[in-house]
Parts: sequence; structure tokens; C-alpha cells
Amino acid sequence: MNDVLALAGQNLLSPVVLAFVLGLVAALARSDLSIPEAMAKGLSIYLLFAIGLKGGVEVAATGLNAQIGLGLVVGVVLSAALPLLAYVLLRLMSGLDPINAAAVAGHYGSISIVTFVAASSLLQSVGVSFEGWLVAVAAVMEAPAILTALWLASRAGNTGNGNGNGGMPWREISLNGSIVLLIGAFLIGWAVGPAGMAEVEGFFVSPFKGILCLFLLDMGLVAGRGLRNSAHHLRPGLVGFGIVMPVVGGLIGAVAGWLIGLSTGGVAILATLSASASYIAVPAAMRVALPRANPAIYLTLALGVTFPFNLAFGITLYLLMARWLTGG
Amino acid sequence: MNDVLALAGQNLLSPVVLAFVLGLVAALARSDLSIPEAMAKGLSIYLLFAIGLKGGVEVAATGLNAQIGLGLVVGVVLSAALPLLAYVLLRLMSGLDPINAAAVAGHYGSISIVTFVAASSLLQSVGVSFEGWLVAVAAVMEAPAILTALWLASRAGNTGNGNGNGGMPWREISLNGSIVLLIGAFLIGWAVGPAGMAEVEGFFVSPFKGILCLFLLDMGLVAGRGLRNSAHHLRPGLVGFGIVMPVVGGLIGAVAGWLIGLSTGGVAILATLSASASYIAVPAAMRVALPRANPAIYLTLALGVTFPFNLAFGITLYLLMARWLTGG
Amino acid sequence: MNDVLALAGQNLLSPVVLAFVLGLVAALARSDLSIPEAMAKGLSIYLLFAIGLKGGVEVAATGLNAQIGLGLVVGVVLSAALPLLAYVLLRLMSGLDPINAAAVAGHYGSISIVTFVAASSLLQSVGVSFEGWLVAVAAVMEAPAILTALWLASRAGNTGNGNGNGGMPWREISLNGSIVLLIGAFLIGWAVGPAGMAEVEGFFVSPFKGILCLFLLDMGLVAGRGLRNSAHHLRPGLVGFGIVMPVVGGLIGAVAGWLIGLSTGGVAILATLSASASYIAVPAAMRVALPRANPAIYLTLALGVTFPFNLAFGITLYLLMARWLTGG
Amino acid sequence: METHRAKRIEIMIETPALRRVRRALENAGVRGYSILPVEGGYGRTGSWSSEGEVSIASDMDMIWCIVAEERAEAVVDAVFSVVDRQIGVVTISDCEVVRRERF
Amino acid sequence: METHRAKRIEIMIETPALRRVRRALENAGVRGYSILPVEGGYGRTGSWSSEGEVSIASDMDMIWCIVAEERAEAVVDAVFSVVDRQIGVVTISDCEVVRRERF
Amino acid sequence: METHRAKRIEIMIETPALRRVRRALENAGVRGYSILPVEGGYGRTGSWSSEGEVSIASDMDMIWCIVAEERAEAVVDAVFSVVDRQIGVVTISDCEVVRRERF
Ligand SMILES: Nc1ncnc2c1ncn2[C@@H]1O[C@H](COP(=O)(O)O)[C@@H](O)[C@H]1O
Ligand SMILES: Nc1ncnc2c1ncn2[C@@H]1O[C@H](COP(=O)(O)O)[C@@H](O)[C@H]1O
Ligand SMILES: Nc1ncnc2c1ncn2[C@@H]1O[C@H](COP(=O)(O)O)[C@@H](O)[C@H]1O
Ligand code: NA
Ligand code: NA
Ligand code: NA
Repeated sequence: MNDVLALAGQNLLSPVVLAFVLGLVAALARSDLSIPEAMAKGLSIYLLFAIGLKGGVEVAATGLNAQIGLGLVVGVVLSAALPLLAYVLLRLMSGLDPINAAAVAGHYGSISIVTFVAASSLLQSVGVSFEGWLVAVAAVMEAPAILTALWLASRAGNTGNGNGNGGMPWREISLNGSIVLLIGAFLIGWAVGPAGMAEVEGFFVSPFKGILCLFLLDMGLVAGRGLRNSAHHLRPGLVGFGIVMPVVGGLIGAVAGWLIGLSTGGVAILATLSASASYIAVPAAMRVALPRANPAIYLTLALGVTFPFNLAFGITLYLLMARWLTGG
Repeated sequence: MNDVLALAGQNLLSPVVLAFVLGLVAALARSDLSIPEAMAKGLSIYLLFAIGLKGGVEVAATGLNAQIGLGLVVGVVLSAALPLLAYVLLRLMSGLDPINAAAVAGHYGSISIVTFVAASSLLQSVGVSFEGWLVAVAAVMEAPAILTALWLASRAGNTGNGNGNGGMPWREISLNGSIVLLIGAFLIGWAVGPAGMAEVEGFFVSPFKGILCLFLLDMGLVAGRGLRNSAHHLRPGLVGFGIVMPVVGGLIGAVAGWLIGLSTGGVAILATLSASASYIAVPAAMRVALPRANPAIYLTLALGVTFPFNLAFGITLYLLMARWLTGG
Repeated sequence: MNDVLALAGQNLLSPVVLAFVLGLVAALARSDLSIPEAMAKGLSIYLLFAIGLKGGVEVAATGLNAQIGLGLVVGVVLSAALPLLAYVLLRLMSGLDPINAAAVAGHYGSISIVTFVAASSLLQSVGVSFEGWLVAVAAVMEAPAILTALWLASRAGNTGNGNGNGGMPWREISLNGSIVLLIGAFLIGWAVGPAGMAEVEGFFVSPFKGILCLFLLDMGLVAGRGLRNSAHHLRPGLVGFGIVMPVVGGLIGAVAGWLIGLSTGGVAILATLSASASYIAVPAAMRVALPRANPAIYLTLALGVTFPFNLAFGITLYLLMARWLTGG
Repeated sequence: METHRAKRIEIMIETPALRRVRRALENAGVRGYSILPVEGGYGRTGSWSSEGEVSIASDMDMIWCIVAEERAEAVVDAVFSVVDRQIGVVTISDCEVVRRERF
Repeated sequence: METHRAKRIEIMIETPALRRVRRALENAGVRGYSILPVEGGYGRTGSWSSEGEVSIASDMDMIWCIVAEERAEAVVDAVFSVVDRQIGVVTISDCEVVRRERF
Repeated sequence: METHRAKRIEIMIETPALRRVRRALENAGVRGYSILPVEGGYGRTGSWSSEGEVSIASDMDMIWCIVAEERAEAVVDAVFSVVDRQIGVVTISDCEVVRRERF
């Protein structure tokens, strides 16, 4: 128990989490502190490239095995299936209409890369390693959830606008910039290996955690602004969903990871991916494919409720689940 | 004397000062060299976060004492009082009308964070340390000067526009982004202490001085553009004020610092804060609260005259004052 | 031969080249991956400052000699003369009309700083050093080619628009931001020397290669977008020119460097400069001075054909030329 | 497609005063407005540019607001009662929109 | 200078849908259009701002398109048949241009 | 609020030529203008985008300029005498402003 509290404390008092809190508080207090859009996008590109690269380099160092194929399949299945669970939970807990429920559900099947990064940062602090190829699993988990969400919406008789022009956002899904960057950097890391990494680690490794701080400051500002503008959309049932869903999703992900024999760190990471909710790829696809769904609901829930919950408590919890499952 | 010249030379030949000179010369020569706005704002956010953090970490390491309370009070008093002196000097030396004089005076009570950074960089080069909590003093000195300036302007019968809509810029003052960021990062540094700092120093410490170079290149470009566009507003009396005021303000700040028992470095820093003129928080507040004051005057004076003077000569002078007062 | 293949392989598998390939592939596949304009401009400013500084510091360390004067003269002559060769080759190989041929020719006399950086990065990997002042040669090679191009266009009876308002872009040429920044940083490096460099190398040296990766990712995206939008302008003759010209130009540059007694690395760098085609200074000047020339042709050729060729094969070839000439 | 007359109100305003103008527009009951960045300009007080600016003090923004014809005058009055008259530029012009009930 | 009547079509559209509107404009035969960034706004669904946004999901863009008078209606129809009608704002207004053959 | 007729001149111009157009406007005696960034477009020479661009060579800017009616023609003439006619788009339209003496 002491151990658990120490772990939770270590996470909560890390500069990364505190930077998020600073952004959140500043935005809620209506400070005019703001990060330029180009800088936020630049920080995000840096993080995606850095973690893709790191994952690839680790694969180059440790080699591949059959597990990776299994991992990718499990990732796709989790991403496609979790929205079904999310949809049912949403309809039970929040009474959200079918279209909005489908849109929200899609976010929870997909993943949030910054939650992945925060989890790997916590694992690193406590000296737990994980399989580098989980970065590729993260990438393949981005998109399948979108298809499930659109299927859920079409079941409810609402595909896009009346005259059908919303249509399937195939292009938006398949060539989404963040997926391409993550996979691309992963392949580069794999190709260049540790020797290539040594050349660029002055940029992609040493300053990583500090840059992550600024990125989380920005996430806090955006999340706080969203909460301020859209808190009235967050009825208690929805907020409850935003906390229950990641815990349930995390547990399912943890069990899946344990079943395919991941390490303790790997189980924690797969749990985190399952528990996290997308805030880049999915909202943009929903805006095109389900224009009648309200962005204020899905964005605020993913970024204003679930992301802070995961950052502050979730990833600690998923690591505990992983330890308990693997005995690690 | 040799020592003084060596110190001045060391400062003038630092990459940081030369980068400012490059920007200034490029802009005066009408080069099209320019730094994107998002990059400039990003560099500024980095610097504020880094120095706030550093100050907080030092407080965590050395502990607090009663002096910090005294320091904060002195900071507020200096910020509120220096504009009165500035106003009198301006009216005597430049014949500026009351509204513009009040607006300019407000800038000189408040502080310029990059001047603070340049001073701390010089102190570091010559191996002089200072009290980390002076970062918090810098933050509290940003705003009080604005109130004094508005009071001075209202005495002259001009509060904002005729129908009173200019009003007090309370929100603009109290939740100014740069103050929030500085204080927030200071608190984070205090909370995480040296151990937390170790995690992020690959970003907030090692590249600091190089990033400062690019920021000063940008300041030089902006200052040079301002001088080119608005040099005709700078009558000799005004330019004289832009040099006399920091020297007088610096001396007052140095004496105040010495009276409350600061170290040599601390005295130099408080002198620098008192001598520096705001170019972020105050101009924005003045634009709202005193729309009749001419931005070309207060911006050009603060950024085109006083900042370069402080960078090139002032901070060396304030360090000498501090040594002389403290015998350090 | 094995040695040659190893060198080529080492270059092709560097993170820097692979990052370019990633950008190129992403853009050709119509991914929505994109780098904000402010970030791209910021990365470019960083690279220019860093390499200018580095060149200057090396000159401060090794001292000057008569060779530098000779080098600058040779640079100006190469820049002014290569467009004549390019123009003849273009007219022979591609049948491009005189105005567009003149505009394209101007690009090939001038230089691409990122090709210079990629070459110096390869040299560093294989442990070959070069004369630091070649950075200054790069700067003086930017502009003369523009004048030759305008002279070629005027010979063809087309100076700007009918009523002569295009005119000479003197200002655009002489105070071009990238030239000013490169020369300015070079002078700063020279002034501060190795001691000054030590203060800022946490920013301008350690992360350099990683930042270069992100910049090349961006170059790949822009080149790919250009190819996608304008591939129909690239008839085979033009593509052939885009590969033959750098090889011929590189050979001329290599011989020139060898004649003035440069080191092996220096010869390779001068060859690279001669072989590279401008994509910043010259296109902007052409847009003003030769508005009838089609930007889709000159930009796509320089960035979509010659730059990738140089990056992937050219610079390896120029190093081999240099070794062969100098016996190094 | 049937179109209806409406008014386009364009306001060029100093960024530090933007928050106040937005509040005025919202209180005057506009159904929507959009904000476009402005990167430089020239006026009686000289030239300005946002390039390299850390402070928003000399920046401006453009508010682009489509309102129903009958509401335009009240909106312009509201903006003017709040904005200092020496700041910014306000223009009103005619346009056509498709779905009148949204403005 | 002789000027000719033309139409200015301004479309405020969600960034995720921009690609589709562009295709519709190009297919409708417009000779050109330009895209201006939008940094924030207010509407029935509340306020938004692009500040600090990593995702383009809540961003908007302004399309500024000058077309010959006789082509305007067809272009507006084409845009509307593609854009979901609940998204964005489309306005049409009169303007004068110099070289009619370019629009 | 009493309003007065004025002209809105909007110029879409290549960024490398911006400096020259600005000089022409200032020499023609306009009292002010503002510059808005443009982030992409489509025309006879194909599509362009400012995304990731290091060079300004293919960038464009929008100049937004309000002038008194009686001055509009002279201003347009001045712009055209300087701008190459194959570059950019110039439009003139009507608008109303509040304080006529400022334009
Ligand atoms: N007639 C105008 N047309 C467009 N923008 C203007 C005009 N007058 C002023 N502005 C804008 O408002 C800013 C301040 O104007 P001023 O107060 O006249 O210096 C200028 O720099 C322009 O950005
Ligand atoms: N009347 C309007 N004038 C200008 N922009 C508008 C208007 N209505 C909506 N918008 C823009 O469209 C966005 C979405 O509008 P809405 O769907 O009403 O929330 C707003 O945030 C504005 O950026
Ligand atoms: N009719 C138009 N409406 C709006 N913008 C245009 C128009 N024609 C051209 N442009 C802009 O001018 C650029 C160059 O046009 P062009 O020379 O026709 O390729 C385009 O990419 C657009 O940004
Ligand atoms: Na998930
Ligand atoms: Na001060
Ligand atoms: Na060349």
C-alpha cells in the first residue's frame, strides 16, 4: 500500500504532470497564457518522431519475434471492439443520443499518443522496460475504432448529412499525418538502429522530457479552455463514463497484454493504450463523417476528463494492474 | 579599472549580446530577415518556464527565510513607486504630454524578463550566484506599475476614451500570461526540487544559452524595426530619459536590495529589475486602458533604447554597483 | 569499390536521409502530414545560425590565410558563371523557352544551404574535416547567379513585365535574410571563438543532427507536394538536366577547389555548393524580377529533382571526386 | 439556390481589445463571428508587423461577422459603444446568404 | 481603369472538410481561390480558438473566391451539394475586377 | 450611427512583391491598409500551400484597404502601374464606414 502511494505520489509530483496542472489552472482562471498553434503542432511532431524512432531502435536492438504479429492483431481488435463497449456504457450511463454516443465511442477505441508517452515516462522513472514495438501497436490502434463508430452511427440511421455527402472518411483515416509519422519514424529507427540513434540522441532523447513538459502545459491550456467553454455539456453521467470507461478499457487491455505474454511494462502500456481516448485523428474524422455530432461533447470528454484522469491516476493504476497480472 | 573593462568586454563579446547586435543591424539595414511570430512567442515561453523552474528549484534546495517576504514587498513598492520618478523625469527632460508620459512611466516601473535573464547569464559567467526567489520578485513587479501609470493618467484627466470604456484593465493585469507562467514554473520547480530538475535539464538547462541567442536575435530585429519606423518620435530628451532612467532606477533597486541584505548577485538582479522596462505586459495593458497614448513612443523607448542600453552597459554597471555596495 | 558502396550505404541509411524519404513518401501518398510554416522557417533559422557560428569558430581557432580571399573570389565566379552553362544545357536538353531557362539557370548557380549541411554531416560521419570559412563562400555564392539569370533573360528580350516594373531586385538580393544570417552568425562565431561556442553548444551542436532530421522531413514533404502538383511540367529533358547539371557543376566546383589548394573535405564542399540549386533566395527574387517564368518549373526542379539526387547520391559522388583529385 | 440579403460587418481591432469587442458582439445578440489573424499594416501611427513579436501590444485582428439585415445597426452601435472610437476600423457591406434563419 | 462586375464568394468551413470543398470548387470550374487562416470564432456551438491546438478538428478556414457573375450561381450550388448544410457559412457579394477574362 | 460610403480594395499578391505594392499604396496616399496571411490557393498555375515552406517564393498575402470613394480609382491605378498585371487579383467593392474623415 505504501508502495502504491509512493508510486502515485511520484507520478503526481513529476514536472510533466505539474505542467499539465499549471496549464489547466491557468485556463480555468481565464489567464491569457497561450501557446501558438504552430508551436503546439511542432511539439507534437517532435514527440511522435521521437517515440517512433525510439521504438524502432529498440526493435533493431532486440530483434523481432512472433509476439509482434500477435500484438498488432490484438491492437486492431481492441480498437475495433472497445467502441462497442463504450457505446453500451454511454447509452446506459449518460443517455446520450445515438449519433453523439457513436462519435464518443470512436474516441475511446482509438488511442492518445501523449498518454502513451506519459506512461512510458512513468515506467522509465520506476525502471520498468517495455517492448519497443508497442509503438507500432499504438499506430495500428488509431484508426479501426473510427470504422466501428461509423457503423454504430449508421445503425442508428445517421450517416453524415441527409444527402449522404458525409461519406466514409477513408482518406482522412488511412493517411492521417500522426499515424504516418509514427510508423515512419519507427521504420527509420529500425533501419538505423542504436548506432544511428547515437547520432541524433542529443535532440530526440536528452531534451525529451523537458519538451514533454511544454507539450503538457499546452494540453492543460487546451483542456481547461474546453472545460470552461463546454462544461455545461458534461452531465454527471458523461463525466462518470469518462472515468469508468478508461478503467474498464485499461483492464481489458491489461488482460489482453497478459494473455499474449507481454512483460510487465508491456502490459501496462497496452492497458494505457486501451484506456486512452483519441484527441487528434478521431475528432477530425468525426467532424467530416458525422457532422451532426457535437464536437464540444467528444473533445471535452476525451481531453478534459479522460486525459487528466489517466495522467493523474490511470497510468499508475494500469501499472499496478500489470504488476498484479504478471507478478512483476 | 582593468577589471571593469574586462567585465564590460566579456559581456559585450558574449554570443548573446552579439546576436542582439546582429538582429539590430539587420533590421536597420532593411534586411528581410525575420523570425516567425509563433517562434518568437515559443522562445519566450521557453525562457519564462526555464527561469521560473530554475528559481523554484533553488528555493527547494536552499530553503526559505523571512527575506523572501521582505523581497516581495520591496518589489511591489519599487514597481509602484518608480513610475512616479519616471513621470517627473519625463516631464522635466522630454516635455512629453501627460498621457504619453504616464504610459511610458508605467513601463519603467515594471520589468523586462529578458533583461533579467541576460543579467543572470552574465552573473553566471563571472561566477556570482543570486537568490533563486528573485524570480518571484520579478513576477510581482510586473503589474503594480500599471496601476500607478493609470492613476497618473487619470490625474491628468484622461482615463481611456471619453465615454469611460477604456476602464481598468484588471483582467489583462492580473491574469497576464507571462506572470502566470513565471509563477507557475517557479512553483513547479519548488515542488519537484533538484531531483525533478535533473529529469528535464536536458531541455531547460543545457540548451538555455543558445536558445537565448536566438531570442535576442529576434529582439534585435524587433527593436531595429521599431527604431526604423519610429525614430522620428525619439527626440533627444526622450532618448536621454531612456538612458538616465535605468541608471537611476538601477541605483535605487541596488540600494533597496542592499538594505534588505541580499547577496552581491541578488543586489545586481534587483537593480537590473528596477532598471529594466516592460515590453510585454505593460504595452498590452496600455493599449486597452490608455488608447490615446502612442504605442510608437513607449515601445520604441523601452525596446529600442533602454533594452539595448541595459544589455550592453547597464547590467555590467548594476553588477559594479552591487559589488561596491556589498563589498562583494 | 566496396569502399564506395559502403560510403553510399552509410549516407543512404543515415537518419537524415531517411527522414527526407519519409516526408517525400508521405506527400506523394497524399498523407495530410504537414509541418507548420513557422516551424519550418524556425528550423531553417536554427540551421543557418548554427552552421554560420560553427564556421566562424573554426576560423577563430585555425586563423586565416590568403586562401580565404581566393576562395571567396572563386565562389563569386562560380555562382556567376554556372548559370551560363546551365542555360546552354537547358536549351539543348529540354527545349525550355528562354525566360524559364534563364530563371532555372539562376537557381543552379546559387546554392542550397541544406545540401551544404547534409554534405558536412556526411564528412563528419566519415571523419573528414573541411575549411570553416567555406561557410562564407556559401554565403557569397547565393546572389551573383541571380544577376546572370536576369542578364540572360534580358538578352532574350524579357525583363519583367512589359512596362518595366519588374526591374532589378537589388534589395531582395543584397539584404536577403538567409545571407545576412549566415554571414552574421559566421562573424559572431569568429568573434567569440571556441570559448564562446562552449557556452552555446548545448543548443547549436549537440541537437544539430536531430533538428536536421526534422528539417529534412519537412523538405521531403514540400518536395513531394511539389512533385505531385507539378510533375506534368517535368518533361524527361528537364529531369535529365536536373541530374546532369549537378554532376557537371560538382565536377567544376571540385576542380576549382583543388586548384586553389583546398583540403579533401574542402574540395567536396565546394563541389557540393556548385552542384546544389537554390530554393530560398533565388525563387523569391525570380518571382519579383521574372514574373513570367513559371515557379512550378524552377521550384520543382530544384527541390523535387536536384535536391533529392544530391542528398542520396550527389554528395557521396562529390566526396569521391575530392578524394580522387586530392589523393585524400 | 435561394439567397437572402444580409450584412457583413468587418472589424479591424487591436488584439489587446479583442476580448471586449467579442463580449459586446455576443451581448448584442450576434449568432456567430469569426476571427482572422492580421500580420501587419499601415496607418496614421505608422507601420506595424507581427513578425517576431513577443507581445500582442501592437497586433491586430479582423472580426468577420455576418448578421441579418435588421440586426446590423444594433450590432454596429453595440460595437461602437464599447470600442474606443480612435481604435480600429469598422465596415459594413451587403452580402447574400443561403439560410437566413442562421444570422 | 476599366472594371467589370464579378462575384466574391466567401466560405467559412471546418478544416477537416476543406479538401472536399476545394474539390467541389475545382470541379465547378472556378479559375482560382485562396485560403485564409481563421484563428477563432463563436457560433451556436460555442466559442473555439486554434491556440495551442494539435488537432485540426475544431479549426476553420476561409475560402475567398472571385468568380465571373454568370458562373457564381453554379459555383454556390456545387459547394452546397457537397458541404453538409449544417456546416460553415457561405456568402456571396458584388465586387469589381479589372481583367474579366481571368474569373 | 451615421455611416458613409467608402470603397474596400482587396489585393491578393505574391509575398515577394508585397513590399512594392505597399510602397505604391502609400505613395498613392491611402490612409491605411492591413495585411492578412493567406495559407494556400489554386489558380491557373496550379495549387500552392504555405505549409512547411521555408522560402516565401510561393506565398501570397491579402491586402485589405478601405479608402474614401473619391480616392479609390487613383489608388487602383497606382497599384496596377506597379504590380505586374499577370500577378495577383485586385477587387473593389462598396462598403459603409463610420468616420469618413479617416479614409
Ligand atoms: N483605411 C484602412 N484600411 C485598412 N486598414 C486600416 C486602415 N486604417 C487603419 N488600418 C489598420 O489599423 C492600424 C492602425 O491604424 P492607425 O490607427 O491609423 O495607425 C493600421 O496599421 C492598419 O492595420
Ligand atoms: N454569422 C456568422 N458570422 C461569421 N462567422 C460565423 C457565423 N456563424 C458561424 N460562424 C463561424 O462558424 C463557426 C461554427 O458556427 P456554429 O456552427 O454556429 O457554432 C463559428 O465558431 C464561427 O467561426
Ligand atoms: N479567382 C480567384 N479568386 C481568389 N484567388 C485567386 C483567384 N485567382 C487566383 N487566385 C490566387 O492567386 C494565386 C495565383 O493564381 P494563378 O496565377 O491563377 O495561378 C492562386 O493560387 C490563388 O491563391
Ligand atoms: Na483507447
Ligand atoms: Na523597472
Ligand atoms: Na550551385
